[in-house]
Amino acid sequence: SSCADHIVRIGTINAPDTMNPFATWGSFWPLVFSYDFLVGVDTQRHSDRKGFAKEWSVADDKLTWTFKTWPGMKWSDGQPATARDVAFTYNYLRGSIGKPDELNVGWNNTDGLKNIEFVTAVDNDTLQIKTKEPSRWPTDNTTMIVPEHIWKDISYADARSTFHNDPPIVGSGPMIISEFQQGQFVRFTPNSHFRTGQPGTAGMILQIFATADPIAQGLKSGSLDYGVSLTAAQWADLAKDPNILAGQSRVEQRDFLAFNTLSGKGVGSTKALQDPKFRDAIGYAIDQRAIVDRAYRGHADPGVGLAMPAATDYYSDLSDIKRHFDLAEAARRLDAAGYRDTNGDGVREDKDGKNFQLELITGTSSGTLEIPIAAVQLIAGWLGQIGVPVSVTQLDSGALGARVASPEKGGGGWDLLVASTYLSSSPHDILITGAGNSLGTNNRSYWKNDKFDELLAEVDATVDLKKARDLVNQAVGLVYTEAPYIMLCYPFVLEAHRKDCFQGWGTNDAVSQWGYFPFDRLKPVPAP
Amino acid sequence: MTNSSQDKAPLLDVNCLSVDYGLKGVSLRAIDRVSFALQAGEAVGLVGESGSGKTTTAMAIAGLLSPNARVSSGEVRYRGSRLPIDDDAAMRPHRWCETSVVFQGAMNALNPVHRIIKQIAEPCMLKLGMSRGEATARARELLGLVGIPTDRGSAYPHELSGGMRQRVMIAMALACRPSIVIGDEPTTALDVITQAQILKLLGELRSRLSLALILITHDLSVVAECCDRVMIMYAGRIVEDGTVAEIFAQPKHPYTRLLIESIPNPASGKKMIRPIPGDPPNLVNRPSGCAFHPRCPSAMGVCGTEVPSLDQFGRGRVACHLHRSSRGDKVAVHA
Amino acid sequence: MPDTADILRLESLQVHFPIQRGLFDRVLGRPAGAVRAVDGIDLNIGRGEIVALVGESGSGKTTVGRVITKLAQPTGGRLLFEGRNMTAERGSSALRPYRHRVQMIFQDAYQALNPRHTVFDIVAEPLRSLRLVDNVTQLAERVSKALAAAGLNPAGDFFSRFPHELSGGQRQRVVIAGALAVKPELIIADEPVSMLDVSIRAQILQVLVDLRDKHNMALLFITHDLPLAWLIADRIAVLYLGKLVEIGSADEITFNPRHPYTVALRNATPQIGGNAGRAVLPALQGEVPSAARVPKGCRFHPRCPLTFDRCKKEEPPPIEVGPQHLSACWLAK
Amino acid sequence: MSESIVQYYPRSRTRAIKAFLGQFLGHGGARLGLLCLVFFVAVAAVPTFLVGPLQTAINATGDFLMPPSGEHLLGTDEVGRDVLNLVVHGARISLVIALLATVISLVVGTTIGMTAGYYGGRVDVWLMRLTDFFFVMPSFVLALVITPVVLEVMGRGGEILGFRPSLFVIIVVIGMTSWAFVARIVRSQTLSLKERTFIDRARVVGSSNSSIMVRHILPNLVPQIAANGALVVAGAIYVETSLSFLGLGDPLQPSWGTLLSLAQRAGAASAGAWWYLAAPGVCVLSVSLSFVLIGNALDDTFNPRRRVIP
Amino acid sequence: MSGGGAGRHIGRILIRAIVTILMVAVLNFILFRVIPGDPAALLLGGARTSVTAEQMEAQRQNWGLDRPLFPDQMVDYLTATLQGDFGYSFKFRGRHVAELILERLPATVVLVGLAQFVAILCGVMLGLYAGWRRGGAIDHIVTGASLALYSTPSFWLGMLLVVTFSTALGWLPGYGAYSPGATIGSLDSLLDHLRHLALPVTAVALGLIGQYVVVARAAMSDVVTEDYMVTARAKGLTNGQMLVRHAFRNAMLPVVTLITLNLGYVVAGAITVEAVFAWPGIGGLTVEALNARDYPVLQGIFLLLGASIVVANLIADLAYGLLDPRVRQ
Ligand SMILES: Nc1ncnc2c1ncn2[C@@H]1O[C@H](COP(=O)(O)OP(=O)(O)OP(=O)(O)O)[C@@H](O)[C@H]1O
Ligand SMILES: Nc1ncnc2c1ncn2[C@@H]1O[C@H](COP(=O)(O)OP(=O)(O)OP(=O)(O)O)[C@@H](O)[C@H]1O
Ligand SMILES: [Mg+2]
Ligand SMILES: [Mg+2]
Repeated sequence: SSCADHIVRIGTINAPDTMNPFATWGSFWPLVFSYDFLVGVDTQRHSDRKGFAKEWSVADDKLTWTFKTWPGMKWSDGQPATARDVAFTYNYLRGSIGKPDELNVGWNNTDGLKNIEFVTAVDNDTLQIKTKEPSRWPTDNTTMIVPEHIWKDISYADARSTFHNDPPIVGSGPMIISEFQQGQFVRFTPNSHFRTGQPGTAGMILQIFATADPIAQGLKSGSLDYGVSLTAAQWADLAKDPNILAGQSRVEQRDFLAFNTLSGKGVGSTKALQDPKFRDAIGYAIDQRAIVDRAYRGHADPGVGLAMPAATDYYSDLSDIKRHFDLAEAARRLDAAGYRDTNGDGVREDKDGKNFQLELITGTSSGTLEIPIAAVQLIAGWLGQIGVPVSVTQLDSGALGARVASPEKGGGGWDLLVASTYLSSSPHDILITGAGNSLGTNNRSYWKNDKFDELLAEVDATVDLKKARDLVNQAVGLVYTEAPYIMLCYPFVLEAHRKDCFQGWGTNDAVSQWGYFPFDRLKPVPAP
Repeated sequence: MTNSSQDKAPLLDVNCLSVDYGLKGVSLRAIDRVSFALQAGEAVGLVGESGSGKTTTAMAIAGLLSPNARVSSGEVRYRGSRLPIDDDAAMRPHRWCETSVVFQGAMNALNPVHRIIKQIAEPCMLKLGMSRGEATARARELLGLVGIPTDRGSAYPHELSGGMRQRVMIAMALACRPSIVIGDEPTTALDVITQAQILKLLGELRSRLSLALILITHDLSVVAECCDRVMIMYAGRIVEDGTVAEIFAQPKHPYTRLLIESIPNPASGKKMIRPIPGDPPNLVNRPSGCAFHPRCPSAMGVCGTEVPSLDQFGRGRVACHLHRSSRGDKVAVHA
Repeated sequence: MPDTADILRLESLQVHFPIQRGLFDRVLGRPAGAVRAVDGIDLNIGRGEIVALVGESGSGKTTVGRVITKLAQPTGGRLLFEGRNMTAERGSSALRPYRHRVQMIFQDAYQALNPRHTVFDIVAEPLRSLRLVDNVTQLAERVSKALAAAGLNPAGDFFSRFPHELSGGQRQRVVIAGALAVKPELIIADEPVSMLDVSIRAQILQVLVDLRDKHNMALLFITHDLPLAWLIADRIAVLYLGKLVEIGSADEITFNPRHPYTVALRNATPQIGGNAGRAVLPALQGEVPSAARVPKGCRFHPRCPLTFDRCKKEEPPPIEVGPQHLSACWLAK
Repeated sequence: MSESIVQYYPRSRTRAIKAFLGQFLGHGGARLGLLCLVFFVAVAAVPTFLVGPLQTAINATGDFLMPPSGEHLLGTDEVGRDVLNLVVHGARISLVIALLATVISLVVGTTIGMTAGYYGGRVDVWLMRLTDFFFVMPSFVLALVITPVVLEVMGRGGEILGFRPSLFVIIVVIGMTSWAFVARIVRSQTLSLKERTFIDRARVVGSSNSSIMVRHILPNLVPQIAANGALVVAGAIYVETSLSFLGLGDPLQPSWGTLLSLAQRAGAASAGAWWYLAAPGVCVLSVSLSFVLIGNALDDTFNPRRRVIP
Repeated sequence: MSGGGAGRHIGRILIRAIVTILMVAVLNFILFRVIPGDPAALLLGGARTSVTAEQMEAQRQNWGLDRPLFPDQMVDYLTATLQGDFGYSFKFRGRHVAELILERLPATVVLVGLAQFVAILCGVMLGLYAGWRRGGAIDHIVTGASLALYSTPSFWLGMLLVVTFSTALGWLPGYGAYSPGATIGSLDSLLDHLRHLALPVTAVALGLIGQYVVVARAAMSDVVTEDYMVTARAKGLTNGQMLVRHAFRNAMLPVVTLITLNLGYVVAGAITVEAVFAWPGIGGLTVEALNARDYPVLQGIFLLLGASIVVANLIADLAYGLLDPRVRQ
């Protein structure tokens, strides 16, 4: 067991597909244990966490960034890890822009690199990035820095598909992927060249499961040390175990209800979905508090705007324009907007005189943290009560993906969507959910608003935090009033770890969802 | 006690045997107080229409009654000692060594997945304790006896024609040198020529091995070929019993007479169709009195009320009120 | 013979069933074989005549009957009905007029009745499918007439019975009634009594003879029982391995058989009155050869007690040996 | 005369049916199965009367995942809904799915099997290859692939017979993927029936192919179809449950299968909420078992070889 | 019987098998082409990225998706399949389908194979005995229990097993094939593997036992009514001799067919049971591939299923021919 061999055992339900970060979105865990970001999210949030860069600064022109990497840092194979590797990684991506094999299919992708003037390594320890427009991208991006000596000969075509990056891989993180059994487990060995010294544990196993049951089970029986993506029921059960510490933390996930705002073009069932007044009225029929309490058993923050509480810099409770739950109000607003029940059958008609019958689609596994079906039941219930009947179709993720694709790609045949996004807390990622150039991808409601797109462009070009916060606030407010989305909640990650074999888990917000912390600093509990 | 004119002790003595079949509450009397004796080496035909109880009689003698059958009266004695016909385990040593049976549908009566030689040899090994080699040799010999080339021994039943299968059955029945062979309609499914061959074979074997043969059939002319004595059954009872010559020359029971008349006989030269009127009796609800009286052309008043007993008449026996008056030496049948 | 014009004529009728060849046979180029079930038969049946077709099992009797009733397609020869060539007629509607006039009584009465139909349905089926009646009253009338004609009285008692509620003889009579209902001019009776108890046989035969007498119906009576054929038929045709070996009047065939096979058949029949005249020839040996491997020359020669050289090489043609008495044996003359 | 026909029919049919029922009901398994089935059908008929309206997250009456108690006889689920309420309401959907799917599969299977068997030759060869394919593909796996596709292609909401159309998709898919078994049995039965003399007789008396199939062959297939139909029902329940279990059910109209899948998703197994797993599972088991028992009894009743000869 | 008879029998069976596999392949092809969704888009990572039209087109050409479905793509697919090339996975970028499947196959084969073994051993014996003693107390118990097992969804049984033996009692591991981090190959890991096998094997086997009992019992109770059993009784054989020498082999005929047919499903596995026990087998792969619309992998799995079941059918037919001389003709 773990106490004997000092190997940390982790359970997860996300199955990695390939160890190549340029080819996949799906392998964040385990790759994140082996590769560093230049700066990334965690580093900016926690002073004790660092990435590839030791320190950084931005010049007064707000365009030129200088990063200092750790002196004497080495890759896991003993080769020096320098600023040149960072420059290589970014330029490798940049070089693919516009090519047929542009590297835009994986975690490491070309997003945001168009705005880069250059990336150069001034010397082994110094990196300079210059952007065309001011942008926080250089610190916010989460590109995994890969060693030049491994990747320099990989063609773009291979990098985006067939290059497996077979273990043992060469990385700079604390734990190096040494074995990958697809669908079963990933084995890690400690990186003896890790910049703060070899981790105190003897390695890690990432055990892959299809559901959270085995994880909860494993935690209880002691065959796992850490587990995440637990259900509320399991969490409550585990919390009672004296050997286990169950915790929850805010993450960037947003669970939302989206309206198909392209419905006028013949893809949704009614034009009413296009009408902000209709959507606004629906907003009054959704009780976020109840959703959090009943469907999430309290393990979430109630939904408000696009910005999630985890994005502490940008979150706002929008108290000035916030809708409150009131079915009567919703009904009144629907009446006022012209969606009445004229024939008295208890179902409202749209402006074409057709009875409402909205189709709500949702996934069976919707994102990292599953959306409980109870949330959908609640929504369908409330809408039904105000005379807008809803039928629910639950789709597997493949089918869901095809259905919510942009209409050009054959998607769009739905009215309401309950789904979630999990992007970073950068202003760009917060707002991309409403971006006119992301229809069918990040923008699930197909909503397009020129004012919003302008604001987004401006945020992208803003480095100053306060100004950015202002712009984000405006944009979030705009989305809130236009209501292409109704935010349901921001669910917490439910996690638990055993206390008996390892120490150093930290306290609140124990396990990072954005990096390898605290797995770099765990130590075996000394034998009594 | 029935006594044939011979004074030898009979090989088999069936005494007042009745068998009932239990059928969901109702009980059906399939044979009713059947009594007869069989001498060693004698060939007896058991004739009667379908359902008259021929098979039941035979199975009772062989101790092979089906589980829902019950022997409600009478006994069967073999060489003077009582046979435990309703005790399956106790009957086992008797079976095949003393009494063997040739069943009608040889296709179904042979195990489809074993070679015929093995099936013939099986009782030799199990009952006579022969070694495999001895048993196989014996089986070869038996195949030769019934006129099947010994090299066909490795054939499976389905590879043989109906006649050959029937011969295999006969060979099998002879395996343990029994003293009684019961042929339950061994030729009914066969065409005339094959039928003739089988009957001839049975007749030959009987005289060569001095077997007692009980031949069951519903066709009187079959019996005429190869039996010494005939018993006619009707509705579970023996209605007439006599030598072949006597019965054909002078049938006493009206049923026997009608049966003989219904056989087309070119030798007689007269093209006459003589049906037996009416339908076969219903055994659950059997007619009162003589079971044949509703169909009998010479039925009298007494026939509908009184069951005629099977009495000695001349050299044979008959159960008919017509022959009651003229009978001279009546011997009680019932115990 | 009653009528001069024949109602049915078979001219060198032939039915060969192909033997299925397997993959390996085909790969190895083995020739396709055939079961020569019927191998060239000439036979005519006059109006109101009863012809018996006699032969042992597998000789092709049923196949002949099936060809006449259009259940099997001949591979050669012709089938003429009142001089009209019916060989190629097919399809249930095209055959309807023919079906109206030719009917069949099947060998196994247990099998020939659908266990889920009532007697009424069974007898009414031909009337309905041949569209011979206009309304229910007419239908019921004809059904009860047919049942009565087949000796099932009172007909109404049987209407709603299922086959399993009938005795074997009654079942066979229902089959007959079904055939009679359409008032056919020719009936093929395929071993109509061989499955029946002796005591019921005669009843059925009586019904058949009565039909001929009353309605001048022709009958092809298929059996393997020579005395039975003698009893009922005007003429007897003896079939061996798909070929007619002897044909003649019932008395001729029975009392003056000229083909060794016919003699063997007669000998094989158990007889009550002793075995007069049975010792003429020794009994047959061996089994019927398979119709897939018909012997060369006279097809009976491997089993024939009188066989000589010629028999092995040449197949004897039918030779006239008496008035209307043909025998296909080199020794017949 | 025609009156007498009319008179005779019912008497004799009734007699036949009575005899059949007598024998069938003499079977202990059949009685148990029927009883159980009647119980579930009754429950499915009036669920609201028995346990009130279907509970959803909105009108849930209990706390989260409470073990059985006086108030909630079968405990509650992870949203606080009464499991008894869910199970009772699930009965109707589960039964409807099972029965309709079975009807579809019986109709398709019988048609294809009978056509193949009756016409033989090329028709037979191709139909049987098709059947082989569906036979070879585990129907559950096929349904697994087809269901999401059809659900995706399928249009909007609305109701058919009070059920969501997506439910019917599942029904059709289950039906269409489970007929091969029936087709095989029907074909082999047809092949032997075809050789029966009464079919020849029907031809000789001038019946057409279609009328022979409908009037002669089909009625004789009924026992086989009925006996095996029961197995198909059990199979359909199983497939539906498995599909739901893998998340392809309809979460708003919980069938027993969907309930099991919800239980699994909520982590009932690892949280020790046995009641949440046991209740729908026992229902699935009981209904399947009663159909299997009935099928078994039908088989015994119809199979003449196992019948005591009267 | 002649060699030609047996040859014809085998030949017919072989042709059937080949035709069926071909049909599986063709229907496979059609099935996965009519499914909505552009494979090119899937190849490019689904709806998650913004891909240009040119990239899409290039991708199509690259994978030959721009050519007509019929006959070009179909012929390509069939020829590739016949050459044993099942293509590359969409989801597991660039990995050979065959490789993926082979990786998962052992786990499933071990699980279902072991379960089959146990089930055959217990189920057939119990079933034959129940049929032999039809109507007796043991028959009633065995039949009742096996009908119940037969109607129990095996995954549900699995869940109950987990709740009981893993969650509540903690005796056996409820999930996975090995403890996390086990080094495969050592004796310890073998024991560990066996402990992990216990519950899933039980779940699969219990369902199968029901099936075997039902079939074996029916077969045996048919056999005991056969005429040749009367013959055997008439021969004076003891009950034991009748059972062993006459009833057993005849009763095994349908059972052997079922066994061989079920062996085909060793590969198909028990998708739902695998899901319950997080078993890393073909079942899990199927579900993953389905969620990711990984058509090449699904096609591969289907073909494997089809082929294995066809092969099992083939063996069943041949075995039947060996056991039952009547079929050889
Ligand atoms: N196992 C049984 N259970 C119930 N009734 C039976 C059983 N066997 C025979 N019978 C009935 O007993 C009666 C006599 O049957 P048995 O078989 O002895 O007649 P049979 O003369 O041999 O007739 P067949 O010529 O048809 O063989 C018949 O009415 C039959 O239905
Ligand atoms: N459909 C068929 N396919 C192949 N061979 C057939 C077919 N029908 C009959 N035969 C063969 O043709 C020969 C003649 O058969 P047929 O049934 O006509 O004989 P039969 O004289 O009526 O015999 P039985 O007295 O047994 O009824 C037999 O060898 C039989 O096996
Ligand atoms: Mg009998
Ligand atoms: Mg015939």
